[in-house]
Amino acid sequence: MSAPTADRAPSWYEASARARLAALLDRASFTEFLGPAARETSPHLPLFDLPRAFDDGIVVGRGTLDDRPVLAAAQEGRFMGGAFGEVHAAKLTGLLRAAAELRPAAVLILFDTGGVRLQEANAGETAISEIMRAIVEVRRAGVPVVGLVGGRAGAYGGGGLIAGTCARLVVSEQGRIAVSGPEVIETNHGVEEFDSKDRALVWRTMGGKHRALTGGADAYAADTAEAFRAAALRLIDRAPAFDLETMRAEQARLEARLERHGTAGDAPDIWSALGVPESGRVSALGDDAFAELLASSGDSHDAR
Amino acid sequence: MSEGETGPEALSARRQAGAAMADGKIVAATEATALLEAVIRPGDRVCIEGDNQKQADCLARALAGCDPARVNGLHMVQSGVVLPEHLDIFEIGIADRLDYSYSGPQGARVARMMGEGSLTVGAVHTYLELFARYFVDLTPQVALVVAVSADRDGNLYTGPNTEDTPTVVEATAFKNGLVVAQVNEIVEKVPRVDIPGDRVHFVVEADKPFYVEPLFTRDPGAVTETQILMAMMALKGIYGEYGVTRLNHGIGFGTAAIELILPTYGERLGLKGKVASHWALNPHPSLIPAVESGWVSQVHCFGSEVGMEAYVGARPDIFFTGPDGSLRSNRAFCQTAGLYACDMFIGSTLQVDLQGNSSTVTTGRVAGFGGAPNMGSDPHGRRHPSPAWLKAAEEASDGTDERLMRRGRKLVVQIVETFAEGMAPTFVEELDAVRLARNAGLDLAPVMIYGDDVTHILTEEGIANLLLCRTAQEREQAIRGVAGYTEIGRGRDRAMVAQLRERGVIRRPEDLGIDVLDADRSLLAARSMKDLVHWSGGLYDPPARFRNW
Amino acid sequence: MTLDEILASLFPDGHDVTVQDGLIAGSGPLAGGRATVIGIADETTLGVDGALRLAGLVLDAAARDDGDPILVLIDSGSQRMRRRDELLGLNEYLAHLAKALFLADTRGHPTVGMIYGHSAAGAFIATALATRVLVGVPGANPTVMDLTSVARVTTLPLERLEELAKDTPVFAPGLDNMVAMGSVRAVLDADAPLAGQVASLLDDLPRFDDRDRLGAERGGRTEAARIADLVVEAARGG
Amino acid sequence: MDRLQFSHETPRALGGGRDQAILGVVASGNLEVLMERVLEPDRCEIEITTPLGGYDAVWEAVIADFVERAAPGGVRISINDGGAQPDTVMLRLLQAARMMEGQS
Repeated sequence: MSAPTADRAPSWYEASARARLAALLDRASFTEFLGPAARETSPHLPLFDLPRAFDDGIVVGRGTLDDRPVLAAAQEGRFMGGAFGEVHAAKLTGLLRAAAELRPAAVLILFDTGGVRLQEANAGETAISEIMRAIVEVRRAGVPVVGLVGGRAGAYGGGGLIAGTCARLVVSEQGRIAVSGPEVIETNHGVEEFDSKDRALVWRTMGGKHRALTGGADAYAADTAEAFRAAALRLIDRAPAFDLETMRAEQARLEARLERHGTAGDAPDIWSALGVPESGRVSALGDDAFAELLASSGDSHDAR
Repeated sequence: MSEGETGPEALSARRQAGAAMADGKIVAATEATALLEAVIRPGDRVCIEGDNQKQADCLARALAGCDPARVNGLHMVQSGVVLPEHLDIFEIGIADRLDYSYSGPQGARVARMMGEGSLTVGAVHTYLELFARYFVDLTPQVALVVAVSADRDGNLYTGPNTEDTPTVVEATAFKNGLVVAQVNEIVEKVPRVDIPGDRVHFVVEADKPFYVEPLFTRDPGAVTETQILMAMMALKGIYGEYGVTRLNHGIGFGTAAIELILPTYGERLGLKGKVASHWALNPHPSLIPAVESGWVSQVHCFGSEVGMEAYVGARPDIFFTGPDGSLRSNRAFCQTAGLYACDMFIGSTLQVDLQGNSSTVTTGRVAGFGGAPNMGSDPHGRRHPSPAWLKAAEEASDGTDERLMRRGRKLVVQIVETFAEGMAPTFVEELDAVRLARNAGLDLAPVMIYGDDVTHILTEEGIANLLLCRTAQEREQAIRGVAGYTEIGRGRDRAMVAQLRERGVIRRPEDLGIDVLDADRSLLAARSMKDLVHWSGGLYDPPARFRNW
Repeated sequence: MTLDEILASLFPDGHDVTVQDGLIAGSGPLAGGRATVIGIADETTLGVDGALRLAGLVLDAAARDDGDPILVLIDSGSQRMRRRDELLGLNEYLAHLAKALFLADTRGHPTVGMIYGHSAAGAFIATALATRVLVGVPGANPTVMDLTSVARVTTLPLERLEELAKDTPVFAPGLDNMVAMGSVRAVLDADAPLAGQVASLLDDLPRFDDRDRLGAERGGRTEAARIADLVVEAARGG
Repeated sequence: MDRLQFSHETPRALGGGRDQAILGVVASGNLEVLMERVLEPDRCEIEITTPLGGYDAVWEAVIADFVERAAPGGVRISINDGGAQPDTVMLRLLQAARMMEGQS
């Protein structure tokens, strides 16, 4: 194990939405659309006596990645858990509709969300569907949509479904992708079903390493903007088309997963079945060691 | 109390009564309540082991299960009131009097029960003070202690969490008292004898391993920029200024931030080897980067910390370890070390008044103090000099005294943010503790650290050096001058505060050459729990609730 | 309306639609072709197994060149909130089902959703909301979040939320509110034959996703379309 | 939600070349600060939305100290507060001012 040093690159997990975009894209290349000065805030939060954010928790705009034009969106997981409210979601929908028309080299979605904002639940839920449909349209136009998951809030609820609609996904160890949150499962089916306070359990069930190993994500990145950038660059040229062939392959991929792992009790059982040696140690592996492991094992994930 | 209950005959009567439940010394967990009903007599003084860390939880449950018709009127003497059972026994009528030291999680219930009269508290002590009374006027007739394992002769292995056990057993067993130990397992041969078997009369094999609270684990991910700023001020304005090598830290995020910037900011200040090398401290995970960067020479511990076992075992050059390879902690010795051998205590509190008195007791919550009042006091029995100790005294002197007759001063630093969560001001006109004492008719307000022991108050606004204050008025304005935007702070005499600042009594970040905007999380040698694991070479194994991997 | 009543009204000449483990599957003659029918009955929750089975049926239909429509009938719970489903990657399974429906639609198989009972959360997004046009049957009660749960999470008193719910379609449960959002295009007439009503829907399909526009017109979701347009405009400029 | 407004005269304009800066996030114990260079160079206006009522005097004192320290002339400052403590407010204001003073 390499000795840690005191001076390291900033953490993706800790960074703000704006800081992530600034570090991910080419230096000073980002231009925000409908920025904070436009003050397009949620009209609904005041009904609940909740404070608003000038950008409603999402930053959208254009920039370049290795000199290629991209459209990008970043959610701010610390504001209302990065949840999809009406304005927040519409900014992403608009960005995607623009992408279908303008055909940039890629669309990058920097997830950091607990799902639908429940104070605006009907608008948020409908918008999840609008976003998913818009992603499909972008992909049909031949533009890869790449999701990056490594924020505090992960990609939960509708965010998990949107992630599953992207052509490619990058995830870090800290990143979580799921539909139902640990607390929700525990509330509905008891602590025996899922102990939400057992964070090791949370991460091995929903976390980045598990998703990367089982094909729920296509690339694994260390917790830095540099690593996410490198992974995004690798993936945008290898995004699958959105067509019958891809969808049939995904059907086969997901069927195989159910068949192979449908009775697994816990993540390490699945990892063992995937040929991971010492699966009990996966959680403890450093980023480099895990990337090596991933290169030699793990499930196929081409079709999505 | 009759003499008979404290004499040797009483002990043999208790042992005989308990023998029916035992196979030799060994008692099954299912028989624990029956055992306690047999050996404990009404009115006994009983010590149940448990502090802010490990708990004799199986025996606590067994005691709470006793029939109050048989076991009643107990006087409980114990370090910590932590488990619900510790208070249940007062509600059921098994016990009626309590002398203790710490009650973190049960603080609110203690306050309520005191108010209702269902609980009579003798006093809230510091740990060392309570231990002392075990040997003078609060000697237990029965002690219920906890260890990792025992052999059939009753030899106990306490593992890294030795903590209070030797003290409690010493006070009980050598004064005709009966000692019952709960252990996780009975073994052929214990890895290390922490308590000799002839001091242990019964051993209960617990139904599950005893509980230990990871009280000293602070997630670096939750350290704020304000805490980092305060840590920078502490290092530059106090550690460096006085050359503090021997010290104790409290458990708050403020001191965790200091530990985490030693290898970064401390290094930059050139303080490595000059400060913070010898510690009376639990094995804080947040100290790992400093240990690994060569800052720390040695650490003696009150107790252990969950998940630190393998790491501590791998660093016998730093920590006190036994031949079995695990930590040997001892609360009484470490408290003594903190009192007499340390030049500085730095820790947090909930309220500070205009004289600098502090307390963690707030309305509706009697938390107790643990070791802080002992750590945070100037020991008049100290006789050995050190540069930091002498410099502090020199600052406090007006220069007219005889230098060779000058007693040194321990540095006692309160590191507090001016507002706590929910905008509760830290600085107040009157401590809630005083109000509580008045309302409850107590003889003494539960003050954690008295103002005359405090040498520095450090907030995000600056450092108030109380050693340099010459009058009560200066002292009050020095405190107001770092009290930020609290009412106390806004009530400052601006002119006088400016004067104090000129004299260096108050020092702002800029006076110390610290740019507020440099207080950044990138200064933390570890920013996450995972970073700490990396620093430890994979040896630190944090509890599940602190993980995000 | 019950599922049987709906099927009878949709396919007066008969059908082969069955329900197994809460999943609806089959087909029936509709608008001159043969509609594929999938769906969820009896407020069943949707987990990995169900989502994959339904997606398989949709992809089979999508592969054909007949241009026949796909009907999605929904009376579901939410997504299945179980450890096993999340371990296996429920988000991928639900997204896969939604994508299958989108794909079928782009391949000339118009997708029509019909909510006739309950639905919520991930199950709703993966099925009914993933159709080209979604309609409701009177009595349907989609619930994104029930008010008790909202009260628990927001710590606002239930009475206050019930009061708010009366004129705040953006969060309150119920079919009318989803109509106001634009996500449910219309509520069908339970007394008229459904076959004809669905046939006219198929004759007049929206050509793009206009749900935000409908929401604005209906006053239930006033911001979404405007904001999306502003972003598109900004992206075009410069 | 409480809304507070303050207006200050400043001896000079805030330096630097940026027209706008946004910093911080609306979260528990935190806040976001938006600065826009849109006013006369000797004016500074501040608008605050906060969920915690009853701290007007604290806000007034913090803002006055900040204006004295940074002389943010020409800048309109808008704050969405998530219940931040005064030191955090001051820190964000100083950080935002430093951002404005940077290159455009």
